[in-house]
Amino acid sequence: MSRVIRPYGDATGDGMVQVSFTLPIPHDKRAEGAAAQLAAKMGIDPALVVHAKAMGPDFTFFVVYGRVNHLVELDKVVVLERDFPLLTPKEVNARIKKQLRRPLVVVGACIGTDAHTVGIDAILNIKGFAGEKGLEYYAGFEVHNLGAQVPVPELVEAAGRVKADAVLVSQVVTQRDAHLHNTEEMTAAFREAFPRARRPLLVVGGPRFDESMAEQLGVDRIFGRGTTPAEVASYLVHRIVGAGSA
Amino acid sequence: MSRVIRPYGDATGDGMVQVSFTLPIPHDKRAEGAAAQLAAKMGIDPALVVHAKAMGPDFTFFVVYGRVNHLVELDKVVVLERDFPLLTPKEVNARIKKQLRRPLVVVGACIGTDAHTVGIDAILNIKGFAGEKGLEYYAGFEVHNLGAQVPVPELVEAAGRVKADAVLVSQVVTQRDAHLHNTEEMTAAFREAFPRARRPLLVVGGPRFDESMAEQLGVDRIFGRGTTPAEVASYLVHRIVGAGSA
Amino acid sequence: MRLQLDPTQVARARALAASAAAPVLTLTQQHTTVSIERAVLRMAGLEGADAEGIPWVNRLADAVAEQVGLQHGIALPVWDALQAQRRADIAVGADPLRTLAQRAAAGSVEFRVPQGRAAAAATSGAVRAARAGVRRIDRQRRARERLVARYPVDHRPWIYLIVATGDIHEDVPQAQAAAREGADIIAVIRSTGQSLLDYVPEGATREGYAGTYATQENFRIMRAALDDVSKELGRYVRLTNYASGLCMPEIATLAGLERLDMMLNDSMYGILFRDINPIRTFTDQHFARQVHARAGIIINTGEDNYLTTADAVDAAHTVTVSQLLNEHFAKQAGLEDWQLGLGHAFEINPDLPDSFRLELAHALLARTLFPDAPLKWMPPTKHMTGDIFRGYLLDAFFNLAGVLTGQGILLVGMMTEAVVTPWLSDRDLALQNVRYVMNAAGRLGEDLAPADDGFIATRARHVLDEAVELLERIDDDGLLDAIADGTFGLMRRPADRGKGLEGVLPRADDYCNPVATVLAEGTAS
Amino acid sequence: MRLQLDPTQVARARALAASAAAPVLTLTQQHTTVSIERAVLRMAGLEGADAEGIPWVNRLADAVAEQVGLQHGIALPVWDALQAQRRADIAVGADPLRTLAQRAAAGSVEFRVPQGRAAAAATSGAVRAARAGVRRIDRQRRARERLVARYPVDHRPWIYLIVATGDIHEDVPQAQAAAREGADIIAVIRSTGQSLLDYVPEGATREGYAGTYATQENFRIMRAALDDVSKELGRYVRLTNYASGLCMPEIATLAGLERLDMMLNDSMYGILFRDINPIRTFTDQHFARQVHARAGIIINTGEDNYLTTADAVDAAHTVTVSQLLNEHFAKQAGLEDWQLGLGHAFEINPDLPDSFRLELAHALLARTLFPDAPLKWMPPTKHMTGDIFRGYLLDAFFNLAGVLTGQGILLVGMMTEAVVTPWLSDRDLALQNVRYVMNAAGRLGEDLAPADDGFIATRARHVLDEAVELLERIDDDGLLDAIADGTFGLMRRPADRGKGLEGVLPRADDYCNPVATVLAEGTAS
Ligand code: B12
Ligand code: B12
Ligand SMILES: Cc1ncc(COP(=O)(O)O)c(C=O)c1O
Ligand SMILES: Cc1ncc(COP(=O)(O)O)c(C=O)c1O
Repeated sequence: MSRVIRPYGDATGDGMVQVSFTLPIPHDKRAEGAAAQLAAKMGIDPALVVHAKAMGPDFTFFVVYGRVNHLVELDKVVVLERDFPLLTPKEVNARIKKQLRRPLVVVGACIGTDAHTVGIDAILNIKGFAGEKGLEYYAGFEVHNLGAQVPVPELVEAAGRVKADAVLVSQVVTQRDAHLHNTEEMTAAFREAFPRARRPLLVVGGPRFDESMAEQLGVDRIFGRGTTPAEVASYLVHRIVGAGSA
Repeated sequence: MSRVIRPYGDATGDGMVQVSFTLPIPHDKRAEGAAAQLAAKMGIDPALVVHAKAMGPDFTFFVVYGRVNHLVELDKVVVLERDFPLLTPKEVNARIKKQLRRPLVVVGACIGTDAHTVGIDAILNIKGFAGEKGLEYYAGFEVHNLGAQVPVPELVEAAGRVKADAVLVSQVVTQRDAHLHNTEEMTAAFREAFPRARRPLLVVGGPRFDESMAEQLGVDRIFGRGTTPAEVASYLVHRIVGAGSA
Repeated sequence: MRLQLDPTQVARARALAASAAAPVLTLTQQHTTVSIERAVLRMAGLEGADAEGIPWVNRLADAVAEQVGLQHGIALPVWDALQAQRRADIAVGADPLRTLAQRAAAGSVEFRVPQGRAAAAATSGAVRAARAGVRRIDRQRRARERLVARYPVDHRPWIYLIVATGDIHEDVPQAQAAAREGADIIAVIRSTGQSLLDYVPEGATREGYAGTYATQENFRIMRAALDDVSKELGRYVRLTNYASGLCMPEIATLAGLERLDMMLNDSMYGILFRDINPIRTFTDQHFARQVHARAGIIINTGEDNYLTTADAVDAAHTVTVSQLLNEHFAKQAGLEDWQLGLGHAFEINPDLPDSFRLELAHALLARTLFPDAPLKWMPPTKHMTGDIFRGYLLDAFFNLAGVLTGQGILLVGMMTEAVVTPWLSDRDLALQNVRYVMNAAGRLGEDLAPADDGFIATRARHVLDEAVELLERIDDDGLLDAIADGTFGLMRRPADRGKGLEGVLPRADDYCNPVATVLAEGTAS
Repeated sequence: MRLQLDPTQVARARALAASAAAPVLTLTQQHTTVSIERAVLRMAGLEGADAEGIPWVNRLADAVAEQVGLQHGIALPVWDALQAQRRADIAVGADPLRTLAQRAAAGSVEFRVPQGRAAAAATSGAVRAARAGVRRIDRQRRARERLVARYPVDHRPWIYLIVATGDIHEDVPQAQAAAREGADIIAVIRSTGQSLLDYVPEGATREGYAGTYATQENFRIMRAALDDVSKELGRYVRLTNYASGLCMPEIATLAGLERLDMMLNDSMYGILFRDINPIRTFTDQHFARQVHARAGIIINTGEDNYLTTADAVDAAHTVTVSQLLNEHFAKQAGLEDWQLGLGHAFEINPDLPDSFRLELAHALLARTLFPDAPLKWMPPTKHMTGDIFRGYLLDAFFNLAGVLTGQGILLVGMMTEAVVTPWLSDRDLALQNVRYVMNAAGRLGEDLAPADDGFIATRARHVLDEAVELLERIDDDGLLDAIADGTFGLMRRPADRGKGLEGVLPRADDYCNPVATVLAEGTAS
């Protein structure tokens, strides 16, 4: 496969994309010109402004089609590939039993004002996700799911109390970058409360995270959209129990 | 109003846009990274790849949302504003009668292999468009509508025969830039067949033309999506009959 | 479209709901809460906050609670202290109650629970103050009635749109734009944290997350903006906000005072989805609904939420049970049928065969069970994805189900449901979707006649039967235990836990609530 | 869903269509065309083109026409000349017919119209050659029947998708991708210019505009690619192309030889939308349909096109009239009901109140009038705009109308209809739309029962009445005059004008068409 590709509309290399946006100006010819200008700045040339609709007196909505002149360089794509083996529940339990010789303690929560527990529950609850059972189902894990809207100090306290090996935090609301702010607040609090060596592994997840931002946010790992419990379990074993075979 | 604006998703200045495209690679994490890379090249940062779907083994479709960091500079928007007065049919007829003192002769056609006559008919036929009557309805115009798929030599011949003041050409099919190629072929033929002074006014129209490309294509004027007969009539009077009041 | 239900089964369902609710209603009569007591102060006109943004009602209630407790009702100690303040000739300006709150916050008021004549005097002062507040609510109700008569909305369903920028000054133009595009109802979603705040923030706010704070000033600003646009459009545009949460009674009071038209108010949402203590929620809810009843406000219940955590087919009957409970609680608080925006939702997995017919069955069951209630029909959310095209499609079928089954309030779905809080353009596109469906197929219901033994009718009857079974079980075990067991939305919420429990107080024998007294005197309608 | 129509009115409509068609059918028996004659050569196996790309069939037909004319049929002079060529011991390789064409193009063949025994000999040679071609078509038909039995398609409607890159080698992967996503039928749209070419291009082509040239080789390539994917999917994927145009008889022949499964073939489309001479079109169409009948090919008619130029409500009855005419012409050419993919479309202005119910009325009328025909249901095109979201919505309601009224062939609408020829992702999204509608609401038709005197039934009956009135007028004035007057699609097409007129010839008394002879011997089915 070629290392350099372009978007595909109807033929190889045609570079075609679709874009929509609103500009805060009334709908007239100038607005359409403004839309074309924006499309050009995005690298679309030629840009077809195929739809323009006034939304009240102050806004116009646009749909633009056109050929984008950027190349996608596959060699330069940054991907966080899974860098740990995917284990079955049996293997996970065996590894914990054999190598850790005590249950692996996990604390989970939605922090800040976020009350979307379905995601973290999908990872932790027995019911699980996409046909896979959650971590509570595993003999090797001791799971403390604190639920929704947990203040960070409470989370830190709970993690200390139960001697958590890992803290799993979910963030679903992203408006005004709430998820990023909350995550930063959380990692700062853990850094403050725990000496580096005894700090639990910090894992965040949620559908709108960029998985490559872990370092930037000060967490050990980020899990995005569609994560399954087995991935999380395998990662925890990999990081906490360490390498080795069941 | 500010001279510099940004797209508006949910708040002034948030710069939010939506993009969709297909990449010719199988769906996996790398593909999502490739989509994010393309979005970044389009100036979207942060880019959220909110949807990725395999379309067979070789293609993946993406929907991306994010903040585009370009500014729209309204001062630099190039708009082809109407640079002639919009006249009523009465005024058009009066101006032609008084100043030209003969009917203004118009030849219309869809050229090349294009058979989409609805657009040119909307401008020329009595029935018209959007409640406005077409040029045939005006006493001042003598209209020869040659219909669909007219070869360029036939058009040139007809224009010469009826002593056309203006030639109106419609192009709707744009795949592989058919409309541009056909227009260029047409203008070349007219340049060849007529001395500059006696060359009829060349006007093209169609929903996917960029109205600012007239010079490039060698035509006198381009009319896009949603053109009305009165606009065309007024333009013809302005250019052929000249300035002056009825 | 119509559906035949066995009237005895329907009657049985209602009777079971009433008997399941009865013990809980008794509990609500035996308790008060900090928010109910603060609502009494708000009704009496106490506004504003201290320099740290803590409302005076909280300051005053905290002071009273600390000194004498709130189990007698806040009215007795406060109006007693007001009389003392008057007697002491303290300079009070225009607002003796606020002066009292300021002094109390400074620690310079000593409260007592008045007895005998003092108690009678405090009570009558409090009742007078409460009556002034209730009169203001009555005036707002009449103002609404006048405006509705002048700018009538003569179609159903009403189109309900959400605004959620977090900034009231962005919300206003967006709400007006939405109204111009056809919204009949604007809901200003609240900031994520607010429902767990044990106070109502003050003033115009610009700093919410995924929603804008519900404050009295924001209510005013938005109602005024919508009054302007109602006039412009010749169509009264209703305003909605959220009562549920720790401050339900207060927000309900503010809504009445500022002429909000509808309020999200569910008897169990706070318990299930905010982990608020059950007794607190039921008690607050009853008071809040009494205020809504007086204010002519339509409530919206939250059964739709269950289907975001539980499966929409498996748990369909829990929606029905909850609707019956919400109906009974509402009636007991004085609400009338036209005020019952009972919730349900289009949340069946779209990959399920016949999913649309199942949706029709459920929607029709609700429509048939509550023929006079303006049912609130909620769009798909759980099965929405980042595929905005598919989202737009699902929303179209949601709209179709809504118009075919005659839902009263159509909460407009957004193609970006799984991505962002709605953008301006999302709303515009969503309304276009609604308009097309209503215009093109709005009367298609006339052509629909599901056979009595067909798929749709059979499914609807089956859900009703399951609902009756569940109600029987609840009736046996008690509603609080059912909630503790995860019956609704799969959430387990024991009655002795949850947030705000410390703000629940058993009423003392001399408990006095002047607002309740005034409301009991008779309604304005 | 069902509709009651007055059977006498239905019978009257059919009788009127038959009598309106009769004079035109007579004309088709009195004429031949250059393309019919070239089709005879193609049936006899003449393939290939000269260095300039002019097919040998054209070269040979031109030479014959120039020397002796084609009014006797091409068979007589050509098979006579073949015999002469054999007698002259000219080296012919494997293909005497191609050698003859090459020599004729070089000007070295002298043609005559054989008489008497020579004529009989030429005729029998020609019939033998034609029979070989027809046998090949028969084998393809049996091959199809075997494949359909092995890879059955057991649902209706069949999902019909367009591929139109202009490049057969891009078309193949796109078609296979579409099949994998659920397409039952792939149509390869033709390049814009092709229908006015008076020859069929040769070979694999990569240079079409908004479509790919229909060539024998392209047919083969695509059919082979779809055979592969049929096997992979265990579902026979049908292939469609376009017969209409100046080369209708030839393309129909190639379609039979290469096992295409459906062909666009309308009795009037070429006249109305390509300005092809009416006599040419009717004559070509009759021959082409005889070939389709034998090949077991389903035809698709083009009534949907009328609604792109005329209004879908005002002109609804012209669709019905055209369907009745197409049906009659088809039956006269030997096609059976299951081969009649009569066209109609969802093209009512979506802003019209009750537009969806009107669509249902029209669709149901066609369904009821032609109960055994696999109606071809075309998506919205005229009222599609650059608003792709609205487009996706309209397509959803188109899909819904299609499944509710039991259409046989669902041509999948694209959200980018007003923008570009379909992209890969457009097709994928469009199929997702179809799948959702079929799965979620496919059986909703069971719940629909439009009242006999209701909106839908009344509208359907009204359209039928208008159709009968129009047929009466056509019957009085003559079909050719009606076409000249702009009755269909508002296009005025007089019988003595239009493209390809010079290729229409009155048959001589000794006219001989060996293909017609073989086809008349009896069918393979
Ligand atoms: C269900 C739901 C609710 C339910 C929540 C019930 C509950 N107990 O969780 C209710 C109805 C209560 C609700 C309320 C609100 N919601 Co809500 N809700 C949703 C909805 C429909 C689905 C979310 C969901 O359950 N997804 C399914 C789970 C399984 O997916 P997931 O969360 O992505 O989790 C997966 C991965 O991300 C990952 N993962 C997630 N967390 C973690 C953590 C770890 C450690 C790991 C390893 C992995 C991991 O693994 C999971 C499995 O693969 C979405 C819209 C949508 N369709 O996405 C809106 C949505 C999330 N809600 C939204 C909003 C704004 C709200 C409200 C704030 C609205 C309001 N103002 O009233 C309220 C308040 C909530 C609050 N305070 O947080 C917005 C968020 C917008 C944004 N991007 O900022 C959304 C996107 C809707 C919208 N477009 O407006 N909501
Ligand atoms: C109607 C229609 C047809 C009809 C045409 C009937 C006829 N007699 O015109 C029929 C069914 C025959 C047809 C056939 C085909 N069509 Co067609 N058709 C359309 C359709 C649905 C509407 C076009 C239309 O009538 N618009 C209404 C008129 C009023 O708008 P307009 O053309 O933009 O004209 C306005 C302005 O642009 C301007 N204007 C236009 N011309 C001129 C000229 C002058 C001088 C001036 C001043 C102004 C002016 O003024 C007009 C009034 O405002 C479009 C899809 C769509 N919704 O747009 C596809 C579309 C144009 N067709 C398309 C195609 C590919 C075809 C075919 C080639 C498909 C095939 N391979 O079989 C065939 C062959 C046609 C051919 N040889 O050209 C494509 C073109 C794709 C592209 N961008 O290249 C489209 C976009 C559909 C699609 N997405 O695939 N089509
Ligand atoms: C009945 C009810 N109340 C309140 C809310 C919102 O509550 P919060 O502000 O706690 O998110 C909802 C959510 O949609 C609801 O359905
Ligand atoms: C019956 C019929 N034939 C042919 C065509 C296409 O013809 P052309 O290749 O001339 O565009 C159509 C167009 O959709 C059609 O409906």
